[in-house]
Amino acid sequence: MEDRVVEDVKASFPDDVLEIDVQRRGRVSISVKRDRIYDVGLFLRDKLGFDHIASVSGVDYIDKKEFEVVYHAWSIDKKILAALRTRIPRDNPVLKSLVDVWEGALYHERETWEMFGIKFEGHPNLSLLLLPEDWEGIPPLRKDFILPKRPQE
Amino acid sequence: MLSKVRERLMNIKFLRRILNWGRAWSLWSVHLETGCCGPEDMGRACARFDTERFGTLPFPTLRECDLLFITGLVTKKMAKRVRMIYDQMPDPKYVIAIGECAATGGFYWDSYSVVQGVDRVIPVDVYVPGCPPRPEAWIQGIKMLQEKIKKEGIDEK
Amino acid sequence: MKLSMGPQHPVTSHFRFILDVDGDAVLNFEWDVGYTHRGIEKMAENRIYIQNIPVVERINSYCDAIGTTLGYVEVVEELTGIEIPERAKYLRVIAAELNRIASHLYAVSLVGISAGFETMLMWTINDRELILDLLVKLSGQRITYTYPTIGGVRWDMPDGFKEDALKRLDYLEKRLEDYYKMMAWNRTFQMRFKNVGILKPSDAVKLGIVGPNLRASGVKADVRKDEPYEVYDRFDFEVPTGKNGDSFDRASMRLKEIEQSIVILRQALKDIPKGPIKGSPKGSKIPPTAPRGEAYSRVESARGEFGYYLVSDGKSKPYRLKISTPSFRNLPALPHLCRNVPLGDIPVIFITFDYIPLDVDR
Amino acid sequence: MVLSILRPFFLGLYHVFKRTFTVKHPYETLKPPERHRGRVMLNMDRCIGCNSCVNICPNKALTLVEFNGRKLPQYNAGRCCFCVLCVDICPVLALSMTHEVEYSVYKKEDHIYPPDRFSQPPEPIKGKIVTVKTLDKKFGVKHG
Repeated sequence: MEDRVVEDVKASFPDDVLEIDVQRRGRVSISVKRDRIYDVGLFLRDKLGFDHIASVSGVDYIDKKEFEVVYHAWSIDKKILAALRTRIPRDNPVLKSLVDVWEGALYHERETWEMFGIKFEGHPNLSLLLLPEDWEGIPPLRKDFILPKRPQE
Repeated sequence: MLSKVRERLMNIKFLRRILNWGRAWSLWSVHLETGCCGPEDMGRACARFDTERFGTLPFPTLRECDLLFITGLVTKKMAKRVRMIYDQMPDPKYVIAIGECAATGGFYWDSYSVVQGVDRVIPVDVYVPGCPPRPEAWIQGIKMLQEKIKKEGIDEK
Repeated sequence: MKLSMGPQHPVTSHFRFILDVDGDAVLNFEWDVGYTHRGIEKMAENRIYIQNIPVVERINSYCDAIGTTLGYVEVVEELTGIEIPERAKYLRVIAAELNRIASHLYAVSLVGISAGFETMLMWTINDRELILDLLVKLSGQRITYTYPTIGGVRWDMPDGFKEDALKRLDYLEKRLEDYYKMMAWNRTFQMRFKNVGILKPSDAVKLGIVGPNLRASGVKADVRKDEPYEVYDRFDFEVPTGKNGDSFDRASMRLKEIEQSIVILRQALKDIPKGPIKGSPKGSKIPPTAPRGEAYSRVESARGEFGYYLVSDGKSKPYRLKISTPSFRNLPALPHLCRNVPLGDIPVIFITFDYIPLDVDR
Repeated sequence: MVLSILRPFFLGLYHVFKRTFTVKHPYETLKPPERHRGRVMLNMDRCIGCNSCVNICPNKALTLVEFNGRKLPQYNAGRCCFCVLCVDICPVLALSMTHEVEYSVYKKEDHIYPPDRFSQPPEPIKGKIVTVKTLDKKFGVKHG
C-alpha cells in the first residue's frame, strides 16, 4: 500500500519530489520543492485520498538557515499517514497556503505563523491565536528565542 | 454619617464577631477556571466532598460572590481578565490560590507566557499546594480562610 | 452587534467567543483562544526526555492524562527502539481505558449541566469519583498520574485491584442504564439536543474533526482499530458511530464509548499476563538519548486523536516536539456550525464537542 | 411520550431516598492508598547529597543547601508537582512520599521546607478513616 503511494507520487511529479520514502508501516514521507507543494497536496487529497489533515508543524533548522514545514495528512481508507514537507529559507519565510486543499489546516497554519513567523500566502486570517494580544518580539518557537532563566529563591 | 455609625458599630467586638461569622460561612465562589485544577473544582463541589457544607457554592454571577479560586496557572493573557474580575467583585473579597502554578508558576518557570505566581496580579489570602490539590486540601484551604476572616477587625491581645 | 462570551462564563470556561448577532440569530462565530497558552512545545525543548512526561501531561491533565502521556511515551519509544514488556502494555491499556471512562463521565456531566440537568452532573461526577479511586490506587494521584514511562509503566497493579475494578465496573454498567433513562431516552433532553448543530460526515472529514465527534457524524475512524498501538488488536470491541451527527449523537456517543471501554477493561483484566513492568530497570530511571531522526505517533485519547511529532538531533533533549491535540483539531467545527443558529444553541453545540481549553492552547 | 418524561422524574425522586455519597471530610477521611502522592519526605540519615533529585526535578522544587555541614536538599512545596521522579531516581532511597496533602499556608514563604522540616514525618490523619464499603445500585454507595 505504502509503495503504491510512493510510485504514484513519483510518476506524477518526477522532477519536483526531492525525496520520498516509507519510514515504517503506515508512514510515508514526501519532500517536495517549495513552489510545488500546493499541487502535490492537491494530488494527495484528490487522487490518493489523504483527506484528513493531522497537523502542520514548523521546524527551525538554524544551522542551515532554513525552516521546514511539515503537513501530516491521514488517509481514512488507506490508513496511511503522509508527511508532506518542504524547506524554505529563514530570511524569506513565505509559503503558499494549503487551506484550499485541507480546510482543517486553517488554525494549524495560523499557529505556525505566530510561532515561527512563516507567512502563508492566501491564508484568510493570519492574526495572533494563542499568544497575548500585546505580544512583541521574535516568534517564540524559533531557536534564537531565549527562555527565562532558572528561578532563584 | 451612615458610614460613621457603621464604623462605630463594627468596633463593638460582639457585633464584629457576628459579622465575621456570617461572612466566613457564606463564601460563594466565582466560576472562573484558569488552569488544570478545573476538574477538581467540580470534584470538591459535587456530592463526595461537597464544600457547600462550608458555605462555598460555585455561582455563575461574580457580582454576588466573595471568593475567587485561582485554579492553577495564570497566563499573561488571562492575568488581565483575572484582575478585571477581581475588581468587579464586591468587597469584602478573598482569593485562594490553588495548586503550585498559582503560587509560584510551578512547572512553567521557563515559560514565556505564564505569570510566575498570581500574587503579582491580585492579593492572595491562602495558598493551597498540590498539582492539583486533593479535595481535602481544598477543604483545608477554605477552613483556613474562614479562620482568617473570623479574626478580621478584632485586635488580638 | 458584536457579543463577547467568556472567559468568565459557566459554559465557556477558558474560552472567549466573539459572536456577530442579529437579534437572536448568530451570524458569525469567532474563537478567541489562548487564555491558557503555556508554550509547552518550547518548554519541551528545554527539558530532557523523562522530564517531559509530566510536562506534556499537563496539556490534557484536565481529564485524559494517560492518553496524553501515552502518545509522548510511544513516540520516544519508537525513536529510541525501547521494547516494553507485555504486562506493561496491558497495564497501559487498563489505565487508559479507566481514564477514558472518567473523562467521558466528565463530558456527560457538562452536557447535563448545560441543559439544566443538575442531577446528571451529580451522578456522573459521583461515579467518576469511583473510577478515580481505582486510578489513585494504581498511580497515587487523582488527575495527573504520570503513569506510563519510557520503557513501561511506573507501578504494578496493587493487590486486590482486579476484584475492586471488576466490582466497580459492574456497578457502572448498571448505572449506565440510569443515565440512558435520565438523559438519552428522555424526551425533554432529546427535544433540546436533536437536530441541533448537524455536522455532515463529508464536512467533518474536510475540517479535520477527530475522535467521538467524527464518529458521531458516521465516519468510522478510531486509532485503536486503524493503527492498533499497545495491545488493542487483541481485544474484541466495537467502534460506535452515530447516524445524524447532531448534538444528541455526540452527547450519547460518550455513553456508548463508556460501554465499549468496560468491554475492553473486562478482557484486559482477564488476560493480563504476569511478568516485569519495565523493559529494563535502567531504561526507566536514566533518561534515554534518542538517536537522530523523527517519528510521529498517534494515540486515541478520550477526546480524539493525539499526534506527537518528534524531531531529534541526537542529544538528550528533543529538538522539536509538535503536539497535535484533538481539541485544537476540532476548532474549525464551531465557526462552521454556528452560522444562522439561535444564540441559545451555542452552549449546546459547544459543550457536545467537549473542548478542553488547555488542550487547545498547549 | 409522557412516560419518557415521567420516568426520569420518578428516577430522580427515587434517588432522594438513597444513601448519601458524601464523605464528611474533617470527621471522616478517605483512606490514602499505599502509593498516595502527598508531600515528599527526606530521610536525612540516608541522603548523600548526590544532586540527582535536584537535576531530575522538572519544576526546580528542590535545591541543595548547606545544613549542619552537609549538603542536603531543600524542598519547596509551592513548586512541587508530585511527579515523584525524584523518589524514583534517588540511588539510596532517601526520599519517600507521604499521605500528607493538607499543608496550606497564608504566606508563600512558608512553603519552603529546609532539610530539618523536610525530614519530619507527617501528622497522623485526624478523622475516621473510611473506604467505599458497599456498591449497590439499589441502595447507593456506602462509605465506612
